[in-house]
This record gives sequence, C-alpha cells and structure tokens, in this order.
Amino acid sequence: MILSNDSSKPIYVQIAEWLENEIIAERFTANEKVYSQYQLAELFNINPATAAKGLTILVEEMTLYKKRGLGMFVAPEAKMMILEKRRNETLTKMVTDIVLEAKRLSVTKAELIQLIHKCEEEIQ
Amino acid sequence: MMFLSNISLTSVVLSQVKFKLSAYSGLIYSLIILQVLGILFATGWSSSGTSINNISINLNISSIDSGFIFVSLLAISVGNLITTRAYRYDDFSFVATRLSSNIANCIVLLIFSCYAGVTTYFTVYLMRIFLTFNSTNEFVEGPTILDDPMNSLLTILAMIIFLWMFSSLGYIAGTLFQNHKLLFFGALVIIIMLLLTGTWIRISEIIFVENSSLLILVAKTFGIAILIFATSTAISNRLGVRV
Amino acid sequence: MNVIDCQKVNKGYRRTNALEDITFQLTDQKITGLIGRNGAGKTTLLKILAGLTKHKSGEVNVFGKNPYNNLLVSANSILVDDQMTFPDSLTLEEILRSAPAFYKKWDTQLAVRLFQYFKLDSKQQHSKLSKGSRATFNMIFGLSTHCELTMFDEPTNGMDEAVRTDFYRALLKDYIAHPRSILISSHHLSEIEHLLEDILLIHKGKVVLHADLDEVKEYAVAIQGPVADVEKWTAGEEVLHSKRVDEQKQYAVFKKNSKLERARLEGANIQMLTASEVCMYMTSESKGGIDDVFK
Amino acid sequence: MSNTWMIFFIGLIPVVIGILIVLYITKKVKYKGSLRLNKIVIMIYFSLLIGVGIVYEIIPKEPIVEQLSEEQLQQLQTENEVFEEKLLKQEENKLSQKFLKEEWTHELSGNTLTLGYIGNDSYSTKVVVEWIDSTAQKIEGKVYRSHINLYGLKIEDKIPLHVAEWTGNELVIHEPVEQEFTFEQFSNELNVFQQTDTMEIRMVRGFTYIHLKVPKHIEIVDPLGLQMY
Repeated sequence: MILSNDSSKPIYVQIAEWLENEIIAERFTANEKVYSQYQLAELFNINPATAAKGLTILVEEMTLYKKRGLGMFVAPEAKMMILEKRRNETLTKMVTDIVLEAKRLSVTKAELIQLIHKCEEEIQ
Repeated sequence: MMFLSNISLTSVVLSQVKFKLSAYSGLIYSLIILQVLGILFATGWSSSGTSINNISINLNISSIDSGFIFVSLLAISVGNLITTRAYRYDDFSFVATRLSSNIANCIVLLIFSCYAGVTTYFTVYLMRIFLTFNSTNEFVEGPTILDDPMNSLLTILAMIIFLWMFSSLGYIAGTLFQNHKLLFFGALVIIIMLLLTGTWIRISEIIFVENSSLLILVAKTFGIAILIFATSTAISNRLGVRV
Repeated sequence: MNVIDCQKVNKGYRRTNALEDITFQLTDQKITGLIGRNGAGKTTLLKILAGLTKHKSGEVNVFGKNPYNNLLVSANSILVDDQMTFPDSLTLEEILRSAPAFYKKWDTQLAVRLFQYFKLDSKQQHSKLSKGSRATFNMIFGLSTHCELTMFDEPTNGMDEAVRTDFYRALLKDYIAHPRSILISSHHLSEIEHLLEDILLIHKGKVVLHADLDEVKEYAVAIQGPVADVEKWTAGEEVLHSKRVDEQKQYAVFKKNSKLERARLEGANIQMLTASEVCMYMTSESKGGIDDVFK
Repeated sequence: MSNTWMIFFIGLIPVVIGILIVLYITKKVKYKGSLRLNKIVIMIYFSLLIGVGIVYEIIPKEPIVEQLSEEQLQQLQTENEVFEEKLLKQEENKLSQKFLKEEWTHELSGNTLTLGYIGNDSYSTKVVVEWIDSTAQKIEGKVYRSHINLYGLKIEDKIPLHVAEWTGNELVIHEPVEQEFTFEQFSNELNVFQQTDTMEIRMVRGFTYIHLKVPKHIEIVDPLGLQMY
C-alpha cells in the first residue's frame, strides 16, 4: 500500500486504518504481535514517530495492547471492535450526507424518513 | 539518549595536519619547479673576477641562495594560498574550529618548511653533479656537510625557520585580505609608512642584522613567526565559512 | 534534552535582516523539516547552528554550547549543502578514508555501500563531479558521519528523481538504525513530508510555525462556496488566503476552528489541505494569489 | 627620498613580481597528481637529493683546487710584508729564498741603466737597488715574487712570472701575457645569513721584486717610477 500525502487524512490515521484492515482481513489474529513502529516506518517509508502515533490510536481504542518490552499485540476482541466502529462511523457519515443533500433539494424530514422506509421495503 | 563524541583539540589538530599534508601534497611539483629554477639561476649566482699580474681569475660560486630565494617566494605564496576560501572551507567539511584550523595550518607550514629547507639545502649537490659533468673549469674544493656538520645543520635550521617565517607573512596577509579587504590595504599602508620613516629599517636591523650568532637570529625569527601566526589566529576568529 | 535551543537569534547582512528573533527548541532524535521559501533564512540558520557563521544577537545553543568555534559541536554536527568543498588533490575514496579520523561514529560500511550503490567513481575529484553526483556524494558523507545533529540544506538539489527517492529512503533507514537529530531544509515540503516528525516553518527570517507534522496538516482548511456564504463562515477568522474562483464563488483558507462543523452542516464545501499547502499559504506574500497579477 | 630608499624600493619591485610569478605558478600547476603519486614523488625527490649528496661525496673528482683558510691567507700576507721590509732594509741574507725566482748578472756597456716596463700594471713590479762599491760594469740581479693569492685559491703555480730582459742598457720587465682562469666553487652556506660581508675579495697581493746590485757610478733612469726606496 502506498500512503498518500494528498489525502485529507493524516498519515498516522492512514496507518491506523491500514492496521485495522489487516486485522479485519485476519492477517493479524487475536493476541498476535503487530509490526513495531520501526517496521511500519520502513514499510511505508515514513517517520517512525508517525507510525507510533498510528499505533497509539489503536492502543487508545483498545484494539491493540502493549506488553512492556515486547511490543504491540492484537486485542482478542479487536476485529469486532473495529467492525462496530466502522459501522457507526460510516453510517453516521452517510446519513449526514443524505441530510445535507436533502436540504439542498428542499426535501423535508418527513419525506426523507418516508424514503428510508420505502428503500427498506424494496430491499426486503 | 545522545552520545556525544568527545574530541580533544590535540587530536583534531593532528587529524587536520595529517589531512592537510595529503591534501596539499600537490605542492611538491611547485617546489620542484622552483628548486630547479633555483639551480639554473645558481650557476654563477655570485661570480667574481679579479685581475692580478695580468691574469684574470674568475670564481663562480654556486650557492643555494638563489634556490632559497625562490623557495622563500613559494613559502609566502603557500602561506597566502592556504588562507584562501577554497582551502579554508575544506577544513570545515570536517571537524574544525578556527583555532584548530589555524594551529594545523601553522604546523603544516612548518612541516612544509622543513621539507623545503632540507631539499633546498641538498639541491647544491644536484648542482654539483650537474656542473661536474657540464663544466670544463677547474673546481675549487668546497666545504661539505662533513667538514662542518654543526654549521651545516645550523644553516638548514635557519633556512627552515626563515621559510616558516616567510610563510607566516603570506599567511597573515592572506588572513587580513580574507577577513577585510579594507583592513588589508590599511595594514599595507601602515607598513609602507613604517618603511618610509626608517624606524622599520632600524627595527629589522636590530632583529635580523645585529646578532652575535646565527642561532640567535634563528631564535628571533622563530619568535616572530609564532607572533605572526598568533595574530593571524586572532584576526581570523570572526571569519565565516561557506558564506 | 534539547539538541538545539535558540533564543531571539538575530543575524543581518548589511542592512537586511536575514534572521529576526528566531526562537525554538529541538529535542533529540527527531527528523525536523526546516521549511520556508527561497530566501527565508533557512541556510543562514543552518550555518549558525553548524558554527560556520556567527549570529549577531540572541543565544544559540547546540548541545548546550554556542556552536561558533566549539569543538564539541563541530565534532557532533555536520551541515551538508551544495557549498561543501573538499580538496582537489584527494579522490572521493581518499576523502571518505580521511573522515573517520574526524568523526568518531563514522560508518565506513554505510559509506562504502552507498558509494557503490550510487555508482560513484572512487578516483574522481569532488569538484569535477556533476551537480547531482556531488549532491549524492555530500549526502553519503553527511549520513555516514552519524553525527548526533545532522543537517541537510536542500540536499536533493540537482539529484534526479530516482536518486532523490533512494536518498530519502536511505536517510530513513539509517535514521531508524541510528536515531539522531536530523534537520532537513527544503522549499519543497511534499517531497520530504513523509519523513518528518516536526516542521519548523520560517518566513522572512522569522519562525512562523513549529509543530508536529499532523498538527500542521490540520492547522488550516480551505472552504469554497458562494461569496456571501464564504464571507459569513470566515468572518472573524484568521484568513490565510482567499481568492475569487469565478463571479459567484470564493475560495478561502483559514485556521481550523470549532465553527467548521457548523459550516459543513450548512453545506459548505470544505477541503482538507496538505501540509505543504498549509505551509505555502502561511508564507504567501499577499492574501491574493498569482491570479491577481492578471486582473 | 634618500638613495637608500630608492634602492630599497627598486629592490622591492622584483620581490613583488617574484611573489606574483610564484603565485601564478602555484595556481597554474594544474597537474596536482594523485595522492599516491604525490607521496611517491615526495619520497623519491627527497631520497634523490640525499642520494646525490652521498654519490657526490664518493665519486672521484677532477683535480680540485685547494682553498686556503683565513689564517693561512693571513700568514701569506705577513710573509709578504716581512719580505718587503727586509728587502728594503737590504738584509738580503734574511730574505726568504722561496720567493727567489731568477738570478742573473749583466755587463753594462755605458754608465746609465734604464728601467723599462711592458704591460699595463707597472705597480706590480718594484725595483730595489743596492748600491755597491765597485768600478766594474757588472750588475747582479735577483727576481723575487711574493705570495699572490685570490679568494684563497691555491693557484700560485699557475700565475706566470714577470720576465726581466736586457736589451742593451735597458732592463725591460715584461708582464705575462693576459690569461684568464675560471674556477667553479660550491657553497653550502647561505650568503644572506652571513652576518659579515663576505663579498669583500679575499686577496693577498704579491709583487715582483727586482733586487739589483748596482755599482755606485751608474746612473739609473727610471721613467715609470719602478724603483722603490
């Protein structure tokens, strides 16, 4: 994977996301050691401090846990947590976009809800 | 954790000296050219002829004076040359302070002077061989090193120290010129004024002429060179690099 | 510990001020980008830090010492720039061979390997090298010293694209293996952005910004929309740059703040900026752009 | 501006020109060589010069002219002075016989004796007359030459003698034919360091003395003033 400088996302976020993807794809399984900041730095050609920041995000989100002197390990319920988070984030973002677009098109809230109901019925 | 390398002034100076000796090794060609020129000019350098009983007797004395003068000019030039930008900047590509750089230059010039002094002294033999095969004239026995080893050594020593002092003159002129063009010309004017007043002649007489022995002259010259180098070091302290 | 500590450093050439009240600290083992436009004072600052020139006033401390004429600083720092010279009488090989006497941490293996990789001619003289090869050689020299403070001034000037990429990769790998403080100056941030941890942005001899790379990235945003709306959203904000896109639309760059979410909800077209764009806008001469010239 | 200063400044000009030329050479010597080559040249040049010195000392040399020391020259000078003094005092028996070059007698046909000289430097010859009580016409003559030395060179044998010849009643002293000798010498000393002026010619001036025993009735005509009293 090549990181993009021009992406609106900071590099460390991209690193965190990449690691999450790897966990989802089960290339890292529960309690497995993940790459160190230096390995990540070499892999992506980035500053180790930036890589460390990416790792820190995941530690803060409890996706990874630290073993002193040994490195970072995938939390047992990491995959689930990531999926949960993505679900929330993606949906929220989509809904926001829908609401904004509706506003531009002068669609009322009631009409919007009706539209959602209709879509749901069709899919089922 | 930072691990700073500690390095002493002495070791930096030694490394610089070693480095400079290699870096300036190309000067050997200039030295050889000038010594050969010296040999060519030496033949009949001091030639005197007198007539007695209607007989003219000419004595061509081939001495190392001409070689020494050429090499002295080289010493001034080299002293000047190593203060120029290119040479000065080279130092700062490696570990250097202005002090270490000046001390190293001073030592390097002394080493060069030693080499130049000894070789210039020995060019007289090159001259002898050259003339032995090229002259039909009779030879007058001349003193060799073995005849008066102490005096020969003293002559070599004097040559070395004088060359060193000449290089210090070039060095201070170069330093002044690099540091401040105005200062350089100012100093030049002051020196010429001094020369015109005659005080200077008196001073140089006291220093260079009125000596009871060559050894005292050498000692005085050595002191002057040291003084000049120290002054140059003080002047160069504010010189910027790669500006 | 601070590797560099500058307090109100001033430096002037004749009547112009090259540096004005430069104040910043650099903690150890970071790669910091010294960013600024041409003539911003990057080179002057680096030369002062390397002890090559003297500052006029203020206090400069490198490893806690004034770098000017300090042996400790000289032994533990190096400035690589295109004015670096080596004696003509020495071949590249001989130059590399004389380095360990000066730099105690000199990495001969690294030097030799990089030298071979970049296919430099060991019998060549430094001054005879092409601009790109000389820059490559200087870089090899600078990296191999393993100096605790390694500074590069526009190191890739003259290098071709492939060599640049290799150079930055080499720098990073060597940094990982031997962490130390590295300061790289460039007016081309996007090229080195990924390497950096910190950015020191200077403009007209002053420090504009000294921050974490990601902070810089999030320092400002761009917004585009109808003129009236843009003016409303940016009212009272610190606008770094603005320009008319066409009759109706306005483009503005301003400091990120909490009101942004609301603007977004109000339908503003908000664009994230890259770090180099942020730096560019922060150091632009005027609020307008090149387009204003053609009005 | 005094003369000394003129000389000084004129002397300064070649020095400045010299420095400029040497600077030019040093900068123009484009060929700086490689370090390896330079090191070799430096070593070889040094050993060459020392080697030449040693070789010079051991190779057989052409006949070499000896040079007298200052003391020896002084001694020659003293001998000359003593000789002249004694000659003037007519103490013939005390004269150093090594100066005696020629001895002759001559029968004069008249009562006048003319002294003549052919050559440029009549001052090199001094005639000393000892009057004797005799009525005969016989004149006894002895030619002496005192030490001649230039630059301390031991070349006295090479310097030809003046010849005194009789033509009738005239004693003509012939100067030797003009000749030139050139010698080569090497000096290991630097003249610039000499505290004393060594350029002064080291010379012992010798003379040709013609000692004549002349009967008292003979008149000497000496137009050139060769006679010494």
